[in-house]
Amino acid sequence: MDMSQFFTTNDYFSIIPAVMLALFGCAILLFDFLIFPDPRQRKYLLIFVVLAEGFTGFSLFRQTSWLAAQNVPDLSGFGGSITVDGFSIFFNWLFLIAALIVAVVSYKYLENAGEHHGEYYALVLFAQSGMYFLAAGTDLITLYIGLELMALCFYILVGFLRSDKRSNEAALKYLILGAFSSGFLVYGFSILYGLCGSTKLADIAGAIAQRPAWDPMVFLALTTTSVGLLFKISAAPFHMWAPDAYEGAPTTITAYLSVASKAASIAFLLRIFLGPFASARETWEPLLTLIAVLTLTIGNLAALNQTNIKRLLAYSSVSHAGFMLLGLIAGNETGIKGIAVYIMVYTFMNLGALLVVVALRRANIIGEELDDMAGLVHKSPGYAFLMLIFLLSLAGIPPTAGFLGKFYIFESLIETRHYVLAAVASLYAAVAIYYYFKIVRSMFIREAPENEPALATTFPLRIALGVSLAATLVIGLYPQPFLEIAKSSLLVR
Amino acid sequence: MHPITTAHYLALSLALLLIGTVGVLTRRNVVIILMSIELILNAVNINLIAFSHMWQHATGQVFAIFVITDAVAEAAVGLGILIALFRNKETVQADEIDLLKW
Amino acid sequence: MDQHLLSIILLTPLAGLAVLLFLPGKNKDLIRIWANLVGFGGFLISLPLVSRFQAGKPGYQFEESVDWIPALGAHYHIGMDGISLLLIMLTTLMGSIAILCSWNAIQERVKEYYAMFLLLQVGMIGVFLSLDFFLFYVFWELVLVPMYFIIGVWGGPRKLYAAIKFFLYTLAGSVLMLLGILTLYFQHHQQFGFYTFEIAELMKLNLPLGLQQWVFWAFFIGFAIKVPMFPFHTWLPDAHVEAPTAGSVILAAVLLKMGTYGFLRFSLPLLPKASMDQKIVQILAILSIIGIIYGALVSLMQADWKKLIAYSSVSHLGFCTLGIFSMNPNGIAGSVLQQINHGISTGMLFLVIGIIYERRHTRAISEYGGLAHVMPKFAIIFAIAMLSSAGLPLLNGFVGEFTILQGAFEANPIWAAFAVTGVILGAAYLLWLYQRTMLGQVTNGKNLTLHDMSAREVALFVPLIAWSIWIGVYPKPYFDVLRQPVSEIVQRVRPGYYSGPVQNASIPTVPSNGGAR
Amino acid sequence: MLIDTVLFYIFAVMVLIGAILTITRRSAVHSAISLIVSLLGVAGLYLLQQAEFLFAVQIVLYIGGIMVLFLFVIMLVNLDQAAKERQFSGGWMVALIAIGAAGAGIGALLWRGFGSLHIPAPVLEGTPAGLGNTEQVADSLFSTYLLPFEIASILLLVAVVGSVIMAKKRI
Repeated sequence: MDMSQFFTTNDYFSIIPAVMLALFGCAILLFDFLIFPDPRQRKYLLIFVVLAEGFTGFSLFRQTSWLAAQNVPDLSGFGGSITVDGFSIFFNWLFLIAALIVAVVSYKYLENAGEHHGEYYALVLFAQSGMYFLAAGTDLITLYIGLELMALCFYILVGFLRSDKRSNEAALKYLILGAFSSGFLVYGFSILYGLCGSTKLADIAGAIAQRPAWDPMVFLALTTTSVGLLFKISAAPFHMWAPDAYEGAPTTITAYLSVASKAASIAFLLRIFLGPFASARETWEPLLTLIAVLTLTIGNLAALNQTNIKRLLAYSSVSHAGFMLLGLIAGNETGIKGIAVYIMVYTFMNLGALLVVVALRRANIIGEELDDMAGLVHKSPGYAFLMLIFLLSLAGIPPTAGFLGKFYIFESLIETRHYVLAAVASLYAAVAIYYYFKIVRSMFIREAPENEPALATTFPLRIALGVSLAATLVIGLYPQPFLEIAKSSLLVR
Repeated sequence: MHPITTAHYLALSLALLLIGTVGVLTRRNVVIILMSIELILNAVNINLIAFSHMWQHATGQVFAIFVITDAVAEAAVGLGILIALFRNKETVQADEIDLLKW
Repeated sequence: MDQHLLSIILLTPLAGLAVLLFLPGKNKDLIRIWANLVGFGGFLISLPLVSRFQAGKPGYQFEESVDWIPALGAHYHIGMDGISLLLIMLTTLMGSIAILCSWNAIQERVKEYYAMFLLLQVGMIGVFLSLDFFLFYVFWELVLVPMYFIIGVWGGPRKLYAAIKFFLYTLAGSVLMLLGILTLYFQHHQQFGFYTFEIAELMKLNLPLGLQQWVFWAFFIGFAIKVPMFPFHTWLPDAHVEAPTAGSVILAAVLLKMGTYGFLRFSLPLLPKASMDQKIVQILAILSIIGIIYGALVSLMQADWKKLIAYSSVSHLGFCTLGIFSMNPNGIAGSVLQQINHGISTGMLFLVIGIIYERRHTRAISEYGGLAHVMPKFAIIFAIAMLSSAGLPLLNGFVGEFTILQGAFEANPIWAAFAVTGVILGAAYLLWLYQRTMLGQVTNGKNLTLHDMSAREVALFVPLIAWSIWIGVYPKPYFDVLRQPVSEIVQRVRPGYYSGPVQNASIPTVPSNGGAR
Repeated sequence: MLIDTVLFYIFAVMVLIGAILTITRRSAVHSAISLIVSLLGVAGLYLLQQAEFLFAVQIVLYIGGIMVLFLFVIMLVNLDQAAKERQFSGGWMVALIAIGAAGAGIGALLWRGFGSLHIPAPVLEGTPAGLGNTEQVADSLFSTYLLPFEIASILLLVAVVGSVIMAKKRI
C-alpha cells in the first residue's frame, strides 16, 4: 500500500510545530528520570524547553515562508482536518512567546515551592501543542481533542502544588467546571455534525447557511456550543472558575493560563463563530451582546473589592474577555483585527503583570496579597515601575500598548453603530482604573513593612520582564509593524 | 406506533443532558458530580450514534470514540486530583472545598 | 532650528527627565538643581517663539509633520497659532515656577517628584501643540498619571481619595471624548475613503446636525470635566486642597486650560453646526453662568484658604467658557486672555498659600489675622495677586473679564448681567479673605514669629507680577496675536459673521446658517 | 420494526431511570451502580443503531474501565462520612432555572412535533457494501481522522502522567 497518500508533504507541513512540541515533551519525560536522576541536574531540562520552542518557532517560520512562496492564503492537511493560515501562525507565535516565558521563569518558582520540574515542563509543552490544534483545527474532532489536550494539561498544572490545599481545590474546581462545559461544547458539536453529516467546519458553514433564521436545531447547537466556548474564555456567567483557578494555581501557571489558554480559546471562538455560525449572526449577536455586557459588568465590579492580586487580575481578565467579545459583536474587519491586536497586547501586559507577582514569591513569602505589594517602590523600585507600566497598559492608558486594543474595539463598535455598547464599554474602562490603581496605590503610596527581603530576581525573570516591558511600550509607541502582523491574521476575507 | 426516528434519539439525549446538568449543579459529592459529567458525555454519544446511523457513515462513531477517550482521560485525572485533595483535606464534598470562594 | 523648534520645546523636559533618572537619588540638592535647570531651560527655549511668531499670519506656524502610525492615519503633527502660543508660554513659565517653588516643600522622594513634574510638563506642552487628534489624546492621557502621583504621594491627609477621584473623573470624561473622536475618524473614512486623525482633514467633514450634536456632547463631557464646568467640578476642590503647592499651581494655571483649549481647538471648529445650535449654546452659557455665581458664592463661605481659591477657579473658568460660547471675537479672545490671567493670578494665589502653609502648616483662615504687620513683603505680594484675580483695572484680570463681558453682552445682555454679579462677588470674597488674614491686629500668637518671604520666594513672583502688569497696562500685543486664530474660529462657526452688514446684538436672533456652504 | 421500537423504549427507560438514580442516590456506590445501568442502556442503543464496535467499546472501556476507576476511588476515599451529610448543595436555584429552560425547550419540541427540527434527510450514497461496522470505523479512523487519533495519543499520555503525579504521595 502506498503510504504517501496517507501522509503527504502538506500533512507534514501542517503539523510540524505541534510534532516538535510533542516530541520534546516526551523527551523531557524520558530524560527527567533516565539521564538526570540527580535533582540538581534538572535545571538542564530548561534547555529542552528552549530547544523545543526554537524548533517550533523555526517551523512556524517555515510555514509562513512556504505560504508566501506558494502564494496561497492557506494550507490544509489531513483531508481538511487542519488548516495553516495567517490566523493560526499569528496565534501560535503568541502561544510560543507565552510558553517560553512561563517556562524559563518557572525554575526558581518551582524551587521555592519545592515541586518537581520534569513533568511540569512536559505539560507546558503538551498544552501548547493542544493550543496549536485549537488555532489551526478546521474539523470538529480535531478542535475538540485539541481543546481537551490543552485543558487536561492545565487541570494538572493548576493542581501542581500538590501539598497546597488551595492548589488542589483550584484544580478540582477547574476540572469539574471545565469538563462540564466541554460536555456542553461537544453536545453542540454533535448536533452540528448531525445537521450536515460532516465534521469539517467549511461543510457545516454551508449547511447552516441554508437553514432559516432561528432554526431550533441551529439554536440548540449554538447555545450549547457557546456555553463551552464562553466558559473557556471566562465570559460571565461562566467565569466562576477563573478567580479560583488563577488564585490557586502556581503563579507561573496563572500567567500561562490567563494568556495562552485565553488566546487559544479566543482563536477557537473566532474559528467557530466566523466559520459555521457566520450565517446565524442574527441569532447570536443579541445573545453575545448580553453576555459581553454582563461580562464587563461582573468582571469590573467584582474586581473592585479584591485583595488578592491574582484574583483581582482574574476578574480583570474576565473584563478583557468582555472587550474582546465586543470586537466579535461588531464583527467587521476592524473588530476582528481589534481582537487580534487586543489579544496580542494582552499577552504581553498580562504576562508582565503576573511575572511581577511571580517575583514577589520568595523564600517564605507567598506574596499574592495587596499588602505584600505595600511600599514596593522603596524596596524594588524597578519592579514597581514595571508593574505600573503593565497596569497602565491593562487599563488602556496611552501611550502603552493596551490603549491600542481598546482603540480598535471602540472604533469597530462606532463603525457598526453600536454607540450604546461603546459608551458602556468606555465607562467600564474608567471603572477599571480604580482597581488597577489599588495596586499602584499599594506599591507607591503605602509604606513598606519592616525587614522584608527584597524581591527574588533571577536572570531569566529579568529577561522575561524586559521582553514584556519592551513589547508593551514598543507596541504602544510604534505599533505599525505589529498592526500589520495582526492584519495578516484576519479570518474574514 | 410511530417508527423510531433520529428525533427520538435527540429527545432522549436532551433529557439525559438535562439530568446530567442537574446532577452537576446540585450534588455536593464530587464523585457523583464526575459521574454526572459522564452522563452528559453519554448524551453526546447517543446523538453521535443516531446521526451516524442517519447519515449512513461511520464518522459519528469515530467521534464517539474520541468522546469516550476524553471521558477516560478526564475521569482519570479528576479522580487523581480528588485523591490528592482528600489526602490534604479529607473531604469530597464540593461545597466544603471552600478555601477559595466557590 | 525654526522648523524643529516646537519639537525641541516638547522634548526638553523629556530629555531632562531621562538624565534625572540617572542622577543619584541620595543627592537631593543635585536633583533639585538639575530639575530647576531643566524647567528654566524649557522656559528659555520657548522664548524664541515670542519673537519669531508672526501675528496675523493665517494658519499654523512652526509646523512639523511626520507619519507616525500609517495603519491608523496618525501623525506626529505639531504646530501653533496665537492661542497655543500664549498657552505654551504660560505652561513653560508656570512649569519652571512650580518646580522652583518645591525646593523646600518637598523633602521626601525628591527624585520621583521632579521626574513626575517633568513628565507632566511634556504632556501639557504636547496637548497645546498637537494638530493630530490621536497625538492629542495620547498627551491628554499622559498628563493624568504624573498628576495622580503628585497629588497621591506628596499630597495632604486625604490625598488618596483626591488623587483617585481626579483620575476617575478625568478618565471617564476622556474615554467618552475618545468615542467622539472615533466617530469623526470613522465619518472621515466614510466620506473621503481614508483614515486620518489630522484636524485639518477632519475639518473638511460635512456632518448632519444630529451627529454633530452627539459628538459635541461626547467632547463636552471630556472637556467640561477638565475645565471644570459647573456640574462636573466636584473633583477640583478635593484635588486642589490635597495637592502640594506646586501641584495646585500647575493644576490651576495649566491643567484646567486644557479643557477650554479643547473647546476652542476641537469642539468649535470641528462641529460648527452643533456649536451654533441654539439649545447647546444656551445650555453651555447657563452652565457657565451658574459656575461663575455658584463658585463665587461657595468661595464666600469657605473657612479653608486653599479651598476658597479652588472654588474661585470654578468661578473664573466659568468666565472663560462663557466667553467661548458667546461665539464672537471679543468673547473668545477675552476667554483666551482670561485663561492666561487666571493662570497667572491663581497661580500666584496658590503660591501665596504655599508660602504661608510652609510656615504654619494650616490653611484655616481663622488661624490667621493681621499678617501684614509681621510679613509686609508677603502682604504686598498677596495684595497684588488678589487684586489681579479680582479684576482691578491696570492689572491683568480686568482686561480679560471686561472683554468677556463685552462679548457676552453682544451675544445676550442678560448673560452679561448675570456674569457681572460674578465679578462683584469675586471682589467680595477676595477682599474679605485679605481682610481676615492680613489686616487688623495679630490675633494668634503663633503668627508673631513668622519670618517674611526670602529672596527665592520673592523671585517666584517677580515674573508673574511683571506679566500681570504688562497685560493690564498694554494688552494690545495679546489681542494682536489672538485676532487671527479667533477670527478663524468665528469664521468657521458663523460664516456670515464678518461679512454681515449689521451685527445683531444677540445670538438667538442670528439666523442659524452655521456650517452651510 | 416493532421489535426495534420496543427495544428503543426499553433502553431509553433504562438510560433515564439509571441517570435519575445516579444523581439522586445518597450513597456514591449506589450512584455508581445506577450509572452502570444507564451506560448499559446507552450500549443497547448503540446496538440498535448498528454501531457494534461502539457497543463493545462502551462495555469494555466505559463499564469495565471507568466504572472500576470510580468504584476504586469510592473505596479509597472513605465515603461513609459523606453519606450521612447533606446531599445537595446550594446550586438548586441554578438547577431549577436550567430545568425550567431545558424543560420548556423539550416541551416546545414535543408540542411542535419532531418535524420542526428539519433534520435533513441525507442523500444515501450507498454504504460501502461488504464492510462490517468495525472495518468502517477503522477505515474512517485511520484515514480521515488520523490526525485526531494521533493527538488523542498525547491526550492519553497526559492523562497517565497527570493521574500519576496527582495520586502518588511523593514522586
